[in-house]
Formats: sequence, structure tokens, C-alpha cells
Amino acid sequence: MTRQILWRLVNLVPLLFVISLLVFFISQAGPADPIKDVLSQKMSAEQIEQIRQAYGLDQTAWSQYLHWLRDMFTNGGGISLSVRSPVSGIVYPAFLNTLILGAATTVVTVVLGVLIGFAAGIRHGRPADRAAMLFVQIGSNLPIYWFGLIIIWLTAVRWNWLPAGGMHDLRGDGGFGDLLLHLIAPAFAASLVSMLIVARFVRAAVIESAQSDYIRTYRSQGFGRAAILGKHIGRNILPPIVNTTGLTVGSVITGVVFVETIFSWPGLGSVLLNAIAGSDYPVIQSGILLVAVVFVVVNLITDVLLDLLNPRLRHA
Amino acid sequence: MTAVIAPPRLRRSAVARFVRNREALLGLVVLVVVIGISVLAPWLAPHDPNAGDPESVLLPTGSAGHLLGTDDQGRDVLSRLLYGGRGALVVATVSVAAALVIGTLLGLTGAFAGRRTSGVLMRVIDLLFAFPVILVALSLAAIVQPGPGVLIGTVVFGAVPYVTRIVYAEAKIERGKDYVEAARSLGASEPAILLTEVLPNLVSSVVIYGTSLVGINIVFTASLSALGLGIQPPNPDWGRMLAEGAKVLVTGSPGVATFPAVAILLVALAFNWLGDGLRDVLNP
Amino acid sequence: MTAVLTVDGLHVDFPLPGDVVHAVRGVDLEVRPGEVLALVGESGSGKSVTAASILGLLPGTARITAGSIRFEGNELVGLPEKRLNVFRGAGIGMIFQDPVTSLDPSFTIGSQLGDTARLHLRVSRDEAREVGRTWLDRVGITDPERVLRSYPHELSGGMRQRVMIALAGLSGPKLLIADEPTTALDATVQKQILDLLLDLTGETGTAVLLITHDFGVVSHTSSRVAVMREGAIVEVGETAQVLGAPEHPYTRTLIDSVPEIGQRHSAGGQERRLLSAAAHTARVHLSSETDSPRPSPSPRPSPSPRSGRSPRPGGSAGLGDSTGPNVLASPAAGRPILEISRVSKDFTVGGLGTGRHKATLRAVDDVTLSVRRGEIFGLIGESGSGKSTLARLAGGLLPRTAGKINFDGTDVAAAGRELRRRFQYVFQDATTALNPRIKVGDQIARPLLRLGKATGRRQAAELTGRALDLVGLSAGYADRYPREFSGGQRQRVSIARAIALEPDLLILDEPTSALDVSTQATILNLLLDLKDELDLTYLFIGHNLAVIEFVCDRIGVMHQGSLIETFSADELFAADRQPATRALLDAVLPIGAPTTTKG
Amino acid sequence: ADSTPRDGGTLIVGQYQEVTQFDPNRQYSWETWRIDRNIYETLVNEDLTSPTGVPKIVPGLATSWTVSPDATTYTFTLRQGVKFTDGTPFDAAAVQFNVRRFTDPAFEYYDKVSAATMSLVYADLKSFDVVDANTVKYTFKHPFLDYLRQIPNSGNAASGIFSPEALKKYGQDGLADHPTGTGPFTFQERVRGDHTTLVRNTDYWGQRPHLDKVIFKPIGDDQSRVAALRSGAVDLISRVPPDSVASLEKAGYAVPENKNVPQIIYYNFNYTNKYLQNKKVRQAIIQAVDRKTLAEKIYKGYAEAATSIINQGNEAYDASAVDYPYDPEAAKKLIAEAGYQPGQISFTILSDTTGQPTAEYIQQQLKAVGIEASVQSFEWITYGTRSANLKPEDGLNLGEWGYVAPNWVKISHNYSVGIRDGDKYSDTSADTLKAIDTAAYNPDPAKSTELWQAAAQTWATDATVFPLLSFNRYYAVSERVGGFVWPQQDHYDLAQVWVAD
Ligand SMILES: Nc1ncnc2c1ncn2[C@@H]1O[C@H](COP(=O)(O)OP(=O)(O)OP(=O)(O)O)[C@@H](O)[C@H]1O
Ligand SMILES: Nc1ncnc2c1ncn2[C@@H]1O[C@H](COP(=O)(O)OP(=O)(O)OP(=O)(O)O)[C@@H](O)[C@H]1O
Ligand SMILES: [Mg+2]
Ligand SMILES: [Mg+2]
Repeated sequence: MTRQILWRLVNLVPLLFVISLLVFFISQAGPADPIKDVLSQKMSAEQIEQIRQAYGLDQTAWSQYLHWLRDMFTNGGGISLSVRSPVSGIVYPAFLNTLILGAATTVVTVVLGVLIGFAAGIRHGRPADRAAMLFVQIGSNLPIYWFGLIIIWLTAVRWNWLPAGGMHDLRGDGGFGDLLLHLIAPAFAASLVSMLIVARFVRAAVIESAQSDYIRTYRSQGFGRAAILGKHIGRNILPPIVNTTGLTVGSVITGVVFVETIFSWPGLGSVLLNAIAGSDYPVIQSGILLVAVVFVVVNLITDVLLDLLNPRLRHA
Repeated sequence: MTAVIAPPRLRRSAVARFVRNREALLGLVVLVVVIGISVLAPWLAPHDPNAGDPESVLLPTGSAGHLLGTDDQGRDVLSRLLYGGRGALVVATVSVAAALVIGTLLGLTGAFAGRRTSGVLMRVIDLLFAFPVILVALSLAAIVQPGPGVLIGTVVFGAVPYVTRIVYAEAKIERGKDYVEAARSLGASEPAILLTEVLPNLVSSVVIYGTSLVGINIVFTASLSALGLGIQPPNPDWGRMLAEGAKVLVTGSPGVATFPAVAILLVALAFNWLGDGLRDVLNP
Repeated sequence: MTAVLTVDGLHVDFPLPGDVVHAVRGVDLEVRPGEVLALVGESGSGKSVTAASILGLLPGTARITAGSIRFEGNELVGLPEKRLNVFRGAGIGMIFQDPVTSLDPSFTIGSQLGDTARLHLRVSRDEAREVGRTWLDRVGITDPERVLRSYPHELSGGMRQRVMIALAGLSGPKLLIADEPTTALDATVQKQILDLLLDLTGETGTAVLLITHDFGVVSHTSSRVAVMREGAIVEVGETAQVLGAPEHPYTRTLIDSVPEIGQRHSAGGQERRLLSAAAHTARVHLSSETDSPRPSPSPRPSPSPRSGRSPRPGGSAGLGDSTGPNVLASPAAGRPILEISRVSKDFTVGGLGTGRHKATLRAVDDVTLSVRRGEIFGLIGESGSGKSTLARLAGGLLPRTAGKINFDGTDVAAAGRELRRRFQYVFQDATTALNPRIKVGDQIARPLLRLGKATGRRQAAELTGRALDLVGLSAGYADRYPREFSGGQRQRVSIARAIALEPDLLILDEPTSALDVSTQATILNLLLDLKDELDLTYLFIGHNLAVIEFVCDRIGVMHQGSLIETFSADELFAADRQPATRALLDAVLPIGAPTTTKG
Repeated sequence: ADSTPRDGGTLIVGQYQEVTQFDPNRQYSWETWRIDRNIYETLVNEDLTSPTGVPKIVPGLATSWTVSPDATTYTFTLRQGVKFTDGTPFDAAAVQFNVRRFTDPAFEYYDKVSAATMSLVYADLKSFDVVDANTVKYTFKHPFLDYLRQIPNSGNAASGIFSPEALKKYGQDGLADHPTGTGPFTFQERVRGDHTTLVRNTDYWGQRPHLDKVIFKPIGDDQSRVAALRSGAVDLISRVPPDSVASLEKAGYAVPENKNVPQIIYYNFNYTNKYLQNKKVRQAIIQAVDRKTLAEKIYKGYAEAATSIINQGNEAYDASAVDYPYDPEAAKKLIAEAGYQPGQISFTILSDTTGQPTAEYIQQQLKAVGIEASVQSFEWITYGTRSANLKPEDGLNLGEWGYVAPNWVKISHNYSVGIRDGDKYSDTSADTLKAIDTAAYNPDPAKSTELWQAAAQTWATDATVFPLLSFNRYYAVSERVGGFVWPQQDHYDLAQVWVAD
């Protein structure tokens, strides 16, 4: 197992390399030209050509790629093409913000999802089950555009409980409490999507587990409901929880783009969107590689945990 | 041989099981109604869904002649609502179905293939995960005309890694079970084991995930449309109506966005219910 | 004496859309303090359902439609879960029929035993572990430390069964319901377990409701016996009385079907067949369209009392009128079909996340063995000695650590499809070997189609129906899912699946352990028929020495992973048997006079 | 707000876009300039204190200036004693450094990117001379009457003066992250995607601004921006969605009206589209659309119909100028004359999501005259890329720009028609080019307006651009804010603004 983990980590290197190649050539293949965006509409062809040269965009794709690769190691990812600023300064802070929102969202998703799924599962078939599932079903299918705005309008404008967006109060001290306050609404809104999936999987696992022979054994020994639910069913539904949690991290990181827009969260979403739209490949590259590392690590942790959680798979 | 307790004569049919599940039935009814409405929209809609009237912009819900009001172009919200399910339904169902099929196959393969193949496959999935759907979407849009095809492609691309990992994780657990060994000893080829033996044990997860995805993707495709990739205006589409209606959501015309939101919600719920029923049928 | 448990007119149904399975139809039972009441009966007759009803542990679909169950004067039917918990464990302990799925796969044995000990004995964590250890010891587990740290899947079938017994016994229940607790155990351990049960009744006055198929067990352990059939009790009485002079014809048939050690010889020159209730059933060529039933041995019209028979060779009453061709078709004749040479298997246990060091466990140690075409090779040995592992290796289902295994000249690891068909396998645990999500009919039919045994769906369905019929299940069961069967029914499905393919070599891992003797006889006869007709070869693993001796031509004995000796079945009782073999033989329980008489 | 100005406090501005970069010579976009102009100052300035009237040119970093009679030579006397915020002095050498950066390829600090951007204004610069330590002289190849207007005016090609030392220290790319000028505010920090903070320059040479601190926060989503204002998170927002105007006013926010802002929304024709190469078709398109109704109904009167490329608020604005009047019948006829059946002409209208209602409205109007247009709508960011990479099936794409200076006609012609090869597709374009040149090289201020109007009118007959509308509401301000004026310009002066406690 330890070897397997190390091996996976070693594999990360070629994987990231492949990703960077793919990303690079896909962003090259697109119609977009880092120079030909908004600015270019107000420039002549010669002017554009001049800038292209200045940015080294007249070179072959390969040499551009190699340049980028070199920058990656020597220069923190190089200089953004569209805003001519070090990529690290653009991508890392945004990435960190996305991670913060992503982590908060994951926590909300998993905690609520597991609680709801568990509560529904143990009341399988009863009104409480239906109600709980209906709640998450509605929640996860509320279009975020619509629901996010409603949340903002109610909590920020109408009742003035929560901030209307952003990461901290620009008038405040930017402390941790302030950050938490700003996290509530976007994390809740973003969590709704995956919450249903977590809840449904947990519920299914609880139901299945509750009907299993080994739970019957515990029941036959007179274990109380709480003990059975908490320890034994709880333990046996861990795999789906771990698995869906891993996936939640994934969908959260990629899915926050829209949440970030609505809640003005200064995350990677809009940075990437901008960069992609403008073929700003040094930024795209660094952003996607960071995301890729998160995914690979999360998937690795998920896989390892799943194997550890299943005694049968430990030596498989 | 003495008679054992007589086996039940009338086998419970799949249909019977399905019908017994009231939620599933409700889901089916809702879907049938929605599909019916979408198909019959040209006869049902009181107005041309695309014809705006600058003189009656943003009429409130309940206005004469416009039961659900009008949008910012003065188009009849009800008519647009009736038409707007077409694209959503097709795109969401087709893409989710495709993603389920592909993801399931990949996940099964990942779980059962040899260490090396599985490693490579799952790393490729990692890679797909890391690849932002948006990038793919934009690249696609550059090559082909926007439309349902692009949307479907994008959604499939986005959903496949998730389905794959769900299936992979569950299939790996199944891999260790005796029935798989038994099937192998009964001469089943690996593909046959995956598809006919293991898959039925994963149906529950796949169906849960699949039906959860439908609603999510109706909304997601709306976002893609906003990036310029999907159903183009003025054609009514719930997702688009929602995005456009959001502009006037809190400024006095909540209906424009809320009706499509409710429609999406209803369809998503119907799929969820249907999925639960389906699971009971496939997985008694 | 007032009964500990009284079951009155119990009816249990499984309602299905459009139909109802009446699994239990009016069972009356009484278990008295300190007694062992044996419940025997046909497979699928409702024994397990009755047992599960008592503790309110029926599957969700089941309904108790009538009747009452009283434990120490308390009505249990209709009691809510919370109130039932008062009686569960400390009041009534339950040993489930299916030890494989009844243990929590995610916790170690130590943890599961410890939890129970702490719940009922109110001891500390360390004490609980000690209690667990003691109990594993009591149920005959030789290395309790390892087992405590093991997960269920790391144990052999017999070990798991013993863990179940320890779990139930631990809390010192007043009534212990044991559903076929010794099916997977070798004779030595079985005896040890039964003696343990008897000790419990003696020491603490625990009453035992013992569900079993083994009349040796019945006569060794129980004071009274109840016979069940088709959901109802057909006969109840003192053990000696019932065994010696059964009243109900079904009881009689059952007793007549019991194989006994030495029976093989008494068949002397006749076709080797057991008497069974199903003896009338036509023997069927599985796949032949001509389907010509052959004359079958007629049942003995009036069975003689069988009490007091010796388990030794040459015992008194034989199955004299079993007819048929020569039994001992010279086994030495065939070429080897399965060659196992110097095979070993190591399992890795422990390691990251388990809280114990990584270690290897040698389950099979340098075994060399060859099975000849047309013979029935019996594999015996104490529980956990590596029989199942060896069988899995032989089937190419497990990667081996060392050695070579050839089937008909080809390495099994590389076995292709054609080889697969010729080579079948009946797993020890039918529950897990059947796919829970597929109707059993399909599970039988698919391989037929796949391996070319059937040319179309129709034919496959037909063959499936016939195979089910042969193992005593009607074709109508094809539509059921595995969990809708009783333990014995599942085992038969598993056998049906294998024999339907008419393989050249069939590995049978305790194929009849969950079957009542009558059904067992049917199955064994069926196996013999098939062998004669189709020149099959069997590798037969079993604990029931009477069965092994009767069915097999040669016998191998495993002990702690090694094959310590092989010999012809005739020589089972030869003087130069290894001590391990001797121990197994000595522990065989005779049927007849119960060794203890209580009541 | 309090009617008496108060010093101190922080103003938070919600912007509708993320800013580009704080390098005056490389920056583009109005929102960026709205920040930049507080950091960097220009030689001359505009008086932005009045909501109406063309802003007066007033001294900035130059205290006085002279213009040669032929309007080719501009001589500025520089303000003395001014220091950049890094402590280095502002003088003629500094101005020279600035100018050489984007005009002199031989200069060590020459920057191609800046040169390309700045060519919008300085393409015709013949020479730059340092007359003495406090006097500089710009000489243009042609008369350039609008130069003074162009100096303080800009989204693109801003003439803000940066500290040469800062450039040397931080490099060509580094200036953007370390903007250093002489302005009333100094750059404190930029957190990308989140905010930019400016603090009052305590050594400022001019009048002390009221505010101690200004924070600019990009909030791309229209509704979120409005919500931020209404929740008090920001004090001032730009680009108020028309749908929100009424509700904001009702809630007590000031949404000033200004019908003279130099801003115009128009469509460019894509000349690679075969239908649009036909002038009759273009004219038909213009005549098919009722711009008045668009402004009044779809924009609820919060926009003004634009019927000429000379935007409202421009010095040469003529409210009565109409390129082609709304006349669907005439449009139909034109299409027939061009040889097309109804429904035969089809193309795509590219739009960002904000412009989508417009696009959809026009789509309908075109349909009525037999032109099949499809609308493709994008997020603002994607829209920029997409419209820079037109495909042949694309027909119209949005432009949003506008100037006070009338040479806007020349600029817009160049970008809407010139670099798009549009001149090839109009038989009258030779006249247009001539009229524009005449106006551009005219040295006589008295004739300027007349000439530019004539040029615009000539151009209008080409039907090579399609003016649509101008907004008359744009900013919304909370009650906390005092002194905010929306002048006849695309930016505002923060020096006059104060906030209540
Ligand atoms: N979940 C179920 N659904 C439907 N039928 C069931 C179910 N469980 C058991 N049965 C049926 O009920 C009958 C009694 O089953 P039970 O398990 O009590 O048999 P048993 O006497 O224990 O047999 P065995 O000796 O084979 O274990 C059988 O015919 C079986 O097929
Ligand atoms: N997957 C495994 N991991 C670790 N140990 C295992 C595993 N499978 C079997 N063993 C161990 O190998 C030994 C042999 O097991 P096996 O199942 O072959 O015994 P058996 O002879 O069939 O016993 P029984 O008669 O009880 O079925 C046992 O000690 C068991 O604990
Ligand atoms: Mg049973
Ligand atoms: Mg075994």
C-alpha cells in the first residue's frame, strides 16, 4: 500500500506533463489569440503583429511550449500574456481562495449530505425519509443562478444578515470571523448540488447495510439502535461517503465558477475563464496544473482510503 | 422428490414493482406530461414564443392575455415555458445517458483490468477531472457551431469522470466477492463478468447518480448557453430563460425566472423519483 | 416443567405481488430449560424462518400472520425493537445459518466479540478481549490471537462458524438458537462444539434449539427432536423414540437416508446409491433430448430401526437392496486429469491501516496431488486446514505462490473457455457464490449458453429447469433471487449450476453441508449417476466422513496446509492412518442412542 | 449624503469589470482608467465638476500651453515642484522618458506594446522636444486640433505620466504592479479579482481630496453588483442594469441621469460575410430597426436612440442627424433590389449577455423584413475573444466606445470600417475617407464641428456602421456619498467626492 501511494505520487509527474501538453495545444488550437481580444478590436494588424512579436507569440508552438516549461521551473510560471504580470501572482492567490471556498463547500456538503442521508436511510420508507430526500432533491436542483441571487437578496439586502458577496468586508479588518461570515452563503449555495448525491448514496448504503446479515447479527445480540447505527452501519457506509466526498471536492473545484461569479468570490474560476477566453496559456497552464494536483491528490486519498476501509482490498 | 413449498406462481413483474412505487409513478406521470406539453407546444402555446412586443415588456404574472406575464422582450412567458423544455429534456437525458454508459464501462474496466491498465486508465480519468469543462467547451465551440450537439458533448465530457469513479470504487469492492470468482469459474469472459454479473450490483449507484445528474445538467447546460455554447436566443430554453430572467428577478418581475426554475425543478424531481423506481425494478 | 420458549401456531408469510409464500404454517414448539431440542427437517421447510421469528429478525418483507411466541412468559410477537432488545443476547442467543455474511466484514473478529462481551458482561475493553480469546479457545480455534485480529474474510468457513458460536455463547443466553452450527466443521471440532453446547446446558441450564441435518448430531446432543416439513412440525418426541421408531413417514424416510460409515462396503457389488425420499425420481440425462429415464433403485419399503448401529465398517444393517452395477469401477484406471504439484499459497495479512504487522500466512503448503479421470477424490481435514484454498487454487481462481497445476495437460491459470466448461466448481458458501442481483435461473442458464451447452434461450431454460428439478427444486424457482431461498436451497442452486454444464471435473466444496439427509441423498445419488453416465471426475471436499467414505474412491487428508496422506476409500480405517486422520475418524458421531439423555 | 463635504473616510466603488493593468501606456478599458487617472496625471486635465457641458480643458501637470496656429505643435510649461510618489521629481526629462517609451524604437526603454497601444493618439507625432527643464514640445505631422482633448481622455492610450525610476526599477511588465505617478491618490494594493486600494497621496501638489481611501471592487454579475450596493458593501456602482434603475431609485439611491455622456453602442458589420458586403443589405438592416422603440421600451427610456456615429456628448454631436430612418417597407424593397428573397439572408449577431436584449430585439425586427438572424450570446469575457475572431457567418457584433473629441469619427471609422476592409464594399467610401481627412487635418477650430458633422453624414450614406443607442443612466450612488458628479465624460473625478461617517 505504501508503495502504491508512492508510485501514484511519482506518476503525478508524467501526468502533469501530459496535462500541460494537452492544455497547451488545446489552447493553441482554439481561435483565440492572446492579443486578439478586447484590445485588438481597437488596433490595426501591424500593431497586433508588433505585440505578438514582443510577446514571443510569433514563434512556433513548440518553442512557446518549451519557453513556458522553462518559465515554470525558473520563473514561477512566467508572465501572463494578457496582463503582463507574473503568473504566480495571478494564479496562486485565486487558487487559494478557490480552495477556501471549495473546502468550506465540501464540509457543508458532506456534513449535511451525510446527516440527511443517514436520517433518511434509517427512516427508510417513512414520511421523514421522503421529506428529507425531497429537501435535498429540491435543494440540488434549484438553479444556482436563480437561487444564489435569491439568497443574496434575502440575506444581504432584505434582512442584512450576511454580506452580499466577496471574501471579506472591505471596510473591516479581514479577520477569520469575517471570512467565515462571507463563506456561509456561497458555501451553502455551492454545496446544494452535490449534497443530493452524497445524501442519496449514504441513504442507499444505510438501507443496504441495515438489511444485511451482519447487522442482523448485532441486532440478535441486543445491541441498541444507537450503537448499531453509529458504529456498525456508520462504519460500513464510510466507503460511499469517502467516495462521494472525493467527487464533491472535484465538482466543487470545477463548479465554483458560477458560484464565484454570483458571490463575487475572487477565485480561480474567473481567472481561468478570462485566461481561456484570451488564450493566456501561461495562466491557463498554471491554473489547470494546480487544479490537477488537487484532483490527483484527492483521488489518491480517496482510493487509498477506500482500500483501507475495505479489508478485502487491502492486499488486492 | 417431495414437493417443496410451491414456488409463487405469479412472478412479480417488473412493471408491477414499478407501479407499486408511488413516487416512481408520479415521476413518470410528470415526465410524460412534460414531454407531452413540449411536443404539443405549438398547439398549446397561446403566443409565438419568440415574438416579442416592445409595447408589453415585463407584464406581471396574471396579465390579460399573458397568464404568466411577459419577459424583457415582451414575449409570453407561458408560451416560452411550454416550448422551453424541448432542448433541456433532450440534452439532459441524452448526455446523461451517454455519460452513464461511457463512465460505467470505463469504471468497470478500471476496477477489473490489470494493475497497469487500470492505473493508466484511472490516471487518464484524473486528467479528465482536472481538465476544466469550460476549456473543452470553448474549444468545441471554436470548431463546431454551437448547439445541442456541443452541449451534449460538453456535458458528457464533464460527467464521465465522475461516473467512472463512482463505478470504479464500487466495482472494486465487488471484484473481491465470491460470485465474481464463481462467474469466472463458469467460463464468463471478463467483459461478460463486468456487464452481466457486476453491473447489476452497481445498478443502484448508477441510477442514483444518473438521475441526480439530469437536473444538475439542465441547469449546467443553461450556464454553458450563457457562455455562448448552447441553445441560442431567442429560442426558448428553460435554462436560458432562467439566466435571462435573473436580471429582473428582484426588480419586480420574479416570474420570468421563477417559472422556468420551477419547471426545471419539477423535471429534475421527476427524474429522481423515476430513478428510485427504476432502481427498485432493476434491483429488487 | 415450564418451557423457556413456547411457539404456538406460528404462521409466517412472504407476501409477493400476486402471490404469497407461506414459509411457516402453524409451527408449535416448546423448549424446556436445560434441554437441547433438535429441529430437523427438509431443506426449505421453514426452520430458519421459524428461528428468525423468535427474535424478531425476519427480513423486512416477511409477515407473521398468526401465532404467538413466548419467552419466559413474555409474548415476543409484535414487540417493538427496543423491548425485544431486552431479550436478545442475554435472553436468547442466536447462531445464524450463514456465518459468512453474518459477520461484519469491516471489523475484526476481536472487535466483534469484544463489543458483545462489553455489552452483556459489562467488562472493560481488555477483559472483553480476554473473554473473546477464551471463547475462541472453547470453540476449538487453535490460534485465537490471530483470529482475534483477523477480518471475517480471512477465515475459513469453519472458523467463521465457530466465531458465530462464540458470539452467541458469550453473553450466556438462557436460550440458544443454533441454526446448523456445525455444518462447516470437521468431525473433531464438531464434537468439541456439541460438547460445549451440552456443557452450557449442564452448567447454566441454557436451553438449546438446535437446527441440524445431521442425525449424528441429533442423537449425540438432543433430548427431544422435532421434525419439520413444509412449514409445519410433523413429529415431535424424545430423541431415542423418534430415531428409533419414527411415526411419521417423512421422519422415517429421513432416517433411512442417513449415510453411515461403512455403507460403501455394505453395498457390496451393487450400484452405489443412497436411499432417499426422492429415490423415485427419474434419473435424467441432463442434456440429452432423448431423456430416457433409467430404472432406479426402489426405496426400501419398510425401513428397519437403525439405532445402535456401529459406525465401524461392516456394520449391521446395510442398504442391501440398493441395486445397480458395480460400485468400484477401478479408480486406478484413469489418466490423471488434475495434477497439482508442489503447490503453496501464502496470504498476506496485516499491514497499513490494520493496526498489526504485515505477515504472511501459509494456507497451502507444498501440496502434490493428482486426480485421475473418472475417480471421485475426497479431500478431508480439519477446519482451516486449507481444503478450500487448495480447491480454489485447483480451479485457477486464486493466484498461487508456488507450484504447478495442470488440468488435462494445460495449466489452469491459462484456462480458456473450453477448458472452463470441462472444469466446474461448487463453492463452499453458496450464499456468496451466487450473484445476489441475478435470478438464479439466469445464473444457471447463462453459463450454458456461454459455454455452448445450450444452443438457444429456450434450450437453456429447459436445461435450467431440469437441473433445478434434479437438485430437488422445481423449475419455478428459477425466477427467484438468491436471498429468497433457504440455505439448503441456495446450496442446491449452486450445485445445479455446476452440474448443468456436465463438466469433466467437478470440484465440490462441501456441497451437501446444508442439506437435510434426504435431499443430500438425492444429490449424492445424482452425482453418482452423472459420473457413471458421463464419466465425470469429482474432487469432493467434505467433513461428513460417512458421505466421503461412501462417495469417494480415494481420499486425501489435509492438515495445516499440507496433504498428509492419500489412500483408497477402502482403507479409511486402516491401521496405519495418520494421527490427524484418526482424530477425525474417532470423532464421528454415531446415530442411535443419544450419548446424553436429558429432559 | 451630508451636504457639507467632509474629509476622510473610505469610498468603495463596485466596477463591472476586472481592471486590465495599471500601466498607462498598456492599459485599456474605461474601468481601468477610472482607477488609473487617480494615480497618473496628464499634462492637461478636464474640469469634471459640472454634470453638463463639454468639460473645460484645465491645467494638469502643465500649468500652461500654447498651440501653434496650424495646430501641429503643442508646447507645455510643466508644473514645478511636483514629485512622483516614489520621491523622484517630475520634469521635462520624465515626460521625455514617457514619450520615448512608446515612440522611439532606439530608446533603451522602448516598449512595443505601449507603442502599439499609444499609436491611437501618437501615430502622427513627428517629434518631441525638451525645450528646457520645464518646457516640452510635441510636434505632429498634421494638424491635430483634438490633441488636448485626447490627453486626459481615455480608456485606451492614456497619456498619464509615470515615474521613469519606477519603470527602471520594476521593468516594463513590473510597472503595472507598481504603478507610480503624481496623482492625488497612491496605489496601495491590488488583489486580483477582489479589489484595488488607493490611499490619499499626502504629498499631493494640488488640492487635498476629501477621501482618505478608495477601494475599487470588480463585481461582474449585474445583479450581484446591485445587491452589493444595496447591502452597503459598496457605495457606488457603474453600469447599472436598466432593469434595476427604478427599484434603486425607489430604495433611495441616486441614479443620476445624463443624456450627454460620450458613449455609444453600435454594431460593426462583418465584411467577410457575403450578404453584408452588399450596401443595400446593410442599409436595409439599419432601416429595419426602430431604435427609438428599442431605447424607450426595451431599455425603458434609460437609453437614447443613436442615429449617427457621432455620439451624444461629443463636441460635434448633432441630435438631428439620421443615417437612415426607420422604414421597414424601404428595407424590404432594398433587399429585393439586392436580389434576395425573404429569408434568404442569414447571419449571426454576436452579443455579450448585456447586449442580448438588444440583439434579440433586432433579430425580431430583421425577421419582419425577411432577414434571418441568429443571436449568439456570450459572457463578456468570451465575447471579446469571439468578436475578435469573426467567422464568415457572423454578421453583426457589438461595439461600445465614444469620445468627447470629434476625431472620434476618424477613430471609429478606422476601427469599424478601415481595418475591417469595409471600404471595399461601399461605392461612396472614397468620399467618406476624403471628408474624414479634411476634418481631421483641419487646423481651424471654428470649422471643426461643421467638418466633422459633414464627414459623419457622408459616412452615414455608406451604411458601414450601425449606431444603436447611448445610455443615460450608468452610475448608482448610495446616500452615504456626497459630491459625486457624472460629467460629460466616461469617467468621474473623485477629488470632489466625500462620504458620510
Ligand atoms: N426472503 C424470502 N423471500 C421469499 N421466500 C423466502 C425468503 N426466505 C425464505 N423463503 C422461503 O421460505 C421457505 C423456508 O425457508 P427457511 O430458510 O426457513 O428454510 P430452512 O428450513 O431453514 O431450510 P434449510 O435447511 O435449507 O436452511 C423456503 O421455501 C424459502 O424458499
Ligand atoms: N483471504 C485470506 N486471507 C488470509 N487468510 C486466509 C484467507 N483465506 C483463507 N485464509 C486462511 O487460510 C487457512 C485455510 O483456509 P481454508 O478456507 O482453505 O480452510 P478449509 O480447509 O477450507 O476450512 P473449512 O473446512 O473450515 O472450510 C485458514 O487459516 C484461513 O484463515
Ligand atoms: Mg435454514
Ligand atoms: Mg473451506
